[in-house]
Amino acid sequence: MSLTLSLHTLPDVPIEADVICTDKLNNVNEAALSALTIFHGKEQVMLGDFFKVQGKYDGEIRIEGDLSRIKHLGAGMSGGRIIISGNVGAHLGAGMSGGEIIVEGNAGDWIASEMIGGRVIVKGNAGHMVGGAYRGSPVGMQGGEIIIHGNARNETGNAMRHGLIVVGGNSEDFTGVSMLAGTIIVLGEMGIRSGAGMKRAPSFPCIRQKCFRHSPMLAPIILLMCESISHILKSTDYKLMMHS
Amino acid sequence: MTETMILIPGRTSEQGTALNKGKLKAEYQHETSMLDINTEDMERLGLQEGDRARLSNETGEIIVTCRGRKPEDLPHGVLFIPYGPPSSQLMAGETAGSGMPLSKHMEVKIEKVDV
Amino acid sequence: MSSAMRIVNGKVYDPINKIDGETRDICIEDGRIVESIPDDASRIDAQGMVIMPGAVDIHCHIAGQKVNSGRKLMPEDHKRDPHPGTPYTRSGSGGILPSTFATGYRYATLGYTTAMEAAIPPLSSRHALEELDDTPVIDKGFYVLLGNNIFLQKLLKEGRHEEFRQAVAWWMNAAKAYTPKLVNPGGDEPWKGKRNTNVSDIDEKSNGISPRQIIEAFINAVTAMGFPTPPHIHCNNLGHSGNYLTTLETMRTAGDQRAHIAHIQFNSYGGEIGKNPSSKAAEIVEYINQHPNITCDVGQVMFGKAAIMTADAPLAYVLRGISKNKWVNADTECESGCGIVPFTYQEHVYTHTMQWAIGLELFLLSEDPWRVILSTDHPNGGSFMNYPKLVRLLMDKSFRREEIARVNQKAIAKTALNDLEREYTLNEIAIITRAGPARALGLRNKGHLGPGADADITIYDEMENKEMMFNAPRYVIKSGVPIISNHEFKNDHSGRLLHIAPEYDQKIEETIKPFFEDYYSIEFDNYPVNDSYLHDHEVISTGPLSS
Amino acid sequence: MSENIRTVKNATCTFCGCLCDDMELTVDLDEHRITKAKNACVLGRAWYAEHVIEDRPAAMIDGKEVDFDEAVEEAAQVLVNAKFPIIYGLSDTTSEAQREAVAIADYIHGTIDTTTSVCHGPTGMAFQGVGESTMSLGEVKNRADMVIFWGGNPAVSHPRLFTRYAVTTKGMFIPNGKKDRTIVLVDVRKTASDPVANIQIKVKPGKDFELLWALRALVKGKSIDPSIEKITGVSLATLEDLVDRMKKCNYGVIFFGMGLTMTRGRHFNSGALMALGTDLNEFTHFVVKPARGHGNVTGADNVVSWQTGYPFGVNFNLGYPRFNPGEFTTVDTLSNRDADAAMFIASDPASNFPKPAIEHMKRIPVISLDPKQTITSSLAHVAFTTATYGINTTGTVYRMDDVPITLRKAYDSPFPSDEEILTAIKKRVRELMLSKYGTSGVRGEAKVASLTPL
Repeated sequence: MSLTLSLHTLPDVPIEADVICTDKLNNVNEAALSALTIFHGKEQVMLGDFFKVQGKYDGEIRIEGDLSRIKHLGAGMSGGRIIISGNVGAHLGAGMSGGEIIVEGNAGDWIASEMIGGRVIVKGNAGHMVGGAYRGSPVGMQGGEIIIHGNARNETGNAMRHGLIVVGGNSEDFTGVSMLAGTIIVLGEMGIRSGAGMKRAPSFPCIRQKCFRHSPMLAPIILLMCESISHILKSTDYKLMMHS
Repeated sequence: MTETMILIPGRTSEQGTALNKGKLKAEYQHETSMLDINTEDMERLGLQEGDRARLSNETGEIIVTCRGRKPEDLPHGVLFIPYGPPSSQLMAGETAGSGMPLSKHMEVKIEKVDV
Repeated sequence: MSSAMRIVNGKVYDPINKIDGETRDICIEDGRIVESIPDDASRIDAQGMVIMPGAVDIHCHIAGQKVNSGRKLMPEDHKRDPHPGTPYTRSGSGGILPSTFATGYRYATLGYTTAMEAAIPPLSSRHALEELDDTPVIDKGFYVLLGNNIFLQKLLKEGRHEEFRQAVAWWMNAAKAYTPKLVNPGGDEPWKGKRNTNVSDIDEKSNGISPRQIIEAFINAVTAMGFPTPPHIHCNNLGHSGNYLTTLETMRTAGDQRAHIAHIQFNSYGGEIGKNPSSKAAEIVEYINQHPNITCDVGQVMFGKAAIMTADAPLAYVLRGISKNKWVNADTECESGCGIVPFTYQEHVYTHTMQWAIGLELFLLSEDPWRVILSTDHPNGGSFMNYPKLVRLLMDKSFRREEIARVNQKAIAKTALNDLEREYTLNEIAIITRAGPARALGLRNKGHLGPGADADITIYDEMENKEMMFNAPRYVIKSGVPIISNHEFKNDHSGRLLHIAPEYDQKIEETIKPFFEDYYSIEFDNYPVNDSYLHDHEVISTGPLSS
Repeated sequence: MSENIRTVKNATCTFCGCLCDDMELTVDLDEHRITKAKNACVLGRAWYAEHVIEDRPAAMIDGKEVDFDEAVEEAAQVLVNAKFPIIYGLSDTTSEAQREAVAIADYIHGTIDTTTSVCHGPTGMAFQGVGESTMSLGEVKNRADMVIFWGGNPAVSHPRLFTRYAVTTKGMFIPNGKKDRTIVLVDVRKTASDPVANIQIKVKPGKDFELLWALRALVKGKSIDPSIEKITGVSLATLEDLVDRMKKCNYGVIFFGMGLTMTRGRHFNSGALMALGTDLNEFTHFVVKPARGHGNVTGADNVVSWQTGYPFGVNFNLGYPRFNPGEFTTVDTLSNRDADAAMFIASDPASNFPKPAIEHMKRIPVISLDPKQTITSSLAHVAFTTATYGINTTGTVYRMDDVPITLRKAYDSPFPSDEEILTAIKKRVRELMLSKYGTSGVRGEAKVASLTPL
């Protein structure tokens, strides 16, 4: 039986639970799992204070309940699988290097930010900064895959260097902003200023038509719906960087 | 008649000096519920100087008093209001991961209020 | 602090008092070292441990507007290195530019109890003082940037040397500073006013005055007024190949008067400008060895993260062109420039290895450790947190050899580093980190453990691995207060400000004021810093008697 | 008017970020009023003229007057017992008070944020991406032969910016003042600042980003399609002329306002402008400067940065500072209903925050410190009336260009200063935290070494 965590008490304030991470739960029994420390705001509490813990980790964690105020789930994980039945909060899978996270509902902001490897699948919508860089950092996602079935919001793939982001629905402003390389595919509409500040793009992506090109490593390719910024980007061959 | 326009709250000297007297005073409250609007837009909306208008969006709605501005001073479709509690009522809490609400660029519906 | 304490059984290294590893008792009372105290006083048993005076950093960038601008610039660096609080200490952020609290506590964890911020424009000295007040444990002071001060240059151009001297003294008081700092003297005007250019020679006049004239005038004035330490000079052409000639000329300009050359490693390069540097460490050291009036700190480069942070704005712009990193330039009216670029020194890069090797050559060729002082020009050559590793590089030949094997061999081949067998002794380390900088700074109560000295004491477990040893003192005592006991913080302490207050003729204000009213953007009366910013402080005496 | 008159020279007006320090105040010590403020602008005159000692209790709990100590105790209890307490405001107070406020946030493991997050917070974020070339205001006075104002209306927000620092003032290399300068104004509408400019550029609302990138491209020598006029409302010829002037000037300056930071694009707008300033340094000396607002908001940035390493939006939940705008910034912690207690210092978010944030303020215990009754103080659980900085207190403030100035007091207030109140709260929260968790109690990260009590 895989490990199941069911939220039994709704938090008053956000919970930070980067301890719910596949790498940290091997060979831990139910009692010890329940006693793991998580942060309820500034208060240190035990996992068992909010979650009913059942089973033992065997490579898969199932998490149930409305997790929209639970942050940092699976952050930094390097393998295994987390399956989240409902909605989930910010920083899901941030900095992860391997494994898989599947979210049946919606996800918050900064999911898989600065991700290195692995896969995140969100069946609902995702928030801002999907796979993005934290402020001040010149590099966002460096590898792995993020698949959003629904919509994503601003700054999807901010400063992305490698990997794949697919958005089944729409994305909002500044998709692929300051991108270095990697692939972003948006099947729906994009907001304004997509691809602003991209570096190293060999040619101007298709405008006014949907295209699907996958060119990992070599160059950032993003599906652009025509926007005013396109003109400027075209005329400058994308060579203008945010930095220089 | 209802139209969607862009509302830009900003500072004015009157708002700046009035807030020294106190934000609960009539002068500040009056100044922060004055709406600058292009006179041609006013005409189209059937608004006269000093008329009351309703501004609304998904977040809230407010009633303001219209002040005409020449079209060369304020572009079509752009509304200006001094910062204050009324403009807050139309501001959404979303900051898109920045901490900053879109406080100077709000899409609002404007319509005349018949008194 | 009236508590008395006796430290027994430790090996004492106190070069000023010529104690080299003897086992002695150290007695503390009222924050000072004393001859003796009653037997029933509390004791620290330092069996198997090494006792040294608290270390003194003669040159670092830890406070003020430019450091804070760098802090704001690099959240990604802070994020990697949080500094949690304890019930006794505040929290903060680490990284290459730690927050003020983290700076003070981290210096303490290395056994440092005094540090001097090296470059503050007078206009923002209040800011530096506020930050230093929030920098715990250590005593601290700052050098004030006067080398590009337009008013002072005006006096020099007009030959008004007596007024110049009065004005320098006035400025030291106005800023609550420790000594004047000259950074790329004469270089601000071409940078700000002539499309980002620079002076390239010590005798090149810009705006009617040459760097040499400025340097000479400051050395003369400071010598005449008997400041505890001479002007600290960041030479022209810093960082550029071929600059060792400028450095030699700068030192010659001092004649036989005292001068301190800051982070001299960055000014010991041969080769042609714009091309790869070669090492001229031997030439530089030879001059220093023969001229006892010169002191310097090395400004060792350490591989890894650094931040270029300097009042030498044109230099930062050049480095920004190389690193392509985010860049800050900040001009201060009538006084200074400033440039900031996050930087990383990498082993495989020829120039970075050359810089690293030149620093080590300077240390290893130096015949007088009292005058070649340990620094990394934090954060320019790397963080002060690298000091223990640097100590090991100096003390441990085989470790040095391992490290040399990891770096760019083309560069190493062009240096003498492979031939230098010298290993620093603990006594010499105590000199380059304590006694030497204290003496160079004229801090008579620092850098030693004789009666009357400040009870700033570091006690290390004696260990073979000197990096480990210097990384984690078992006890750190500041002004008699045990801050760290058994490696843990047990007390907080605010530390005090060290500054000078030379006398001056008040009439000089009448000369400065009209210029000030025309060209500054704040009021003259609001410019000098008042005493409320001093908090706990100590005025270091000046005047011919103290020299 | 009484006979008991005092004059204060070189006082600093703390109304806006110009922090003009040449005020000559005439103070009626009996009436507790400033009767004249020589050199003040229209905003400064109102700031001084309207300043009265309010007839209010020094401390109130739920609208009822209480002892100062009782209010301090209640405030400390609220902050210590909350799970996600936030502290916000701090732009209209001294850096000494700001230092105490950050200490409180550190001790209670709360969140600290300043009004920066809703004015030039995006500029701070952009700065973290691109850096900036900037200057103190005296450099503008002495050297700037080209001054551009973008997305701001200084005539109204910073009235003396023109006369004291940037336009008409004469300087070392600008002997004739305005005649020696080219002044450019970029805005979406006609404003009171228009008459000062030699060149006025009207950009379509929300198109600053496109205009800035077009300028960056031109500066780099790239060609731009004439359709840029359709997009931004500004002709290519105008842009080319502007770029030519920018490259040829000797010392160029761009001041920018919240027309960039508060509109769609936020940090990318200010980032594009700062990058433009940086780009221009390839050709000549160029600097940029956000025209910061409230008196000491720049000091708030500085203090929070030196104490925590981050400029605003800092959270201590884990026992050390973390920074993430959009998560720990106040509009978010309120609108998302994360905060369960709030202390607002010298600001009035209940009158200018987004509606959802204001609604949450009404659900949680609020502590307010303000010299006047405000909408925020009216809804506060604990309300302190404070002395006004720069009029009733001394202290340090930082001008928009980071230049620190010491305030001069005009006359005494019966109310304590922010610093005094915050110091008292700090002392009490520290005691409460130590008694709640003990000196050996490990809070925050497990990395924290556990300590035994003295």
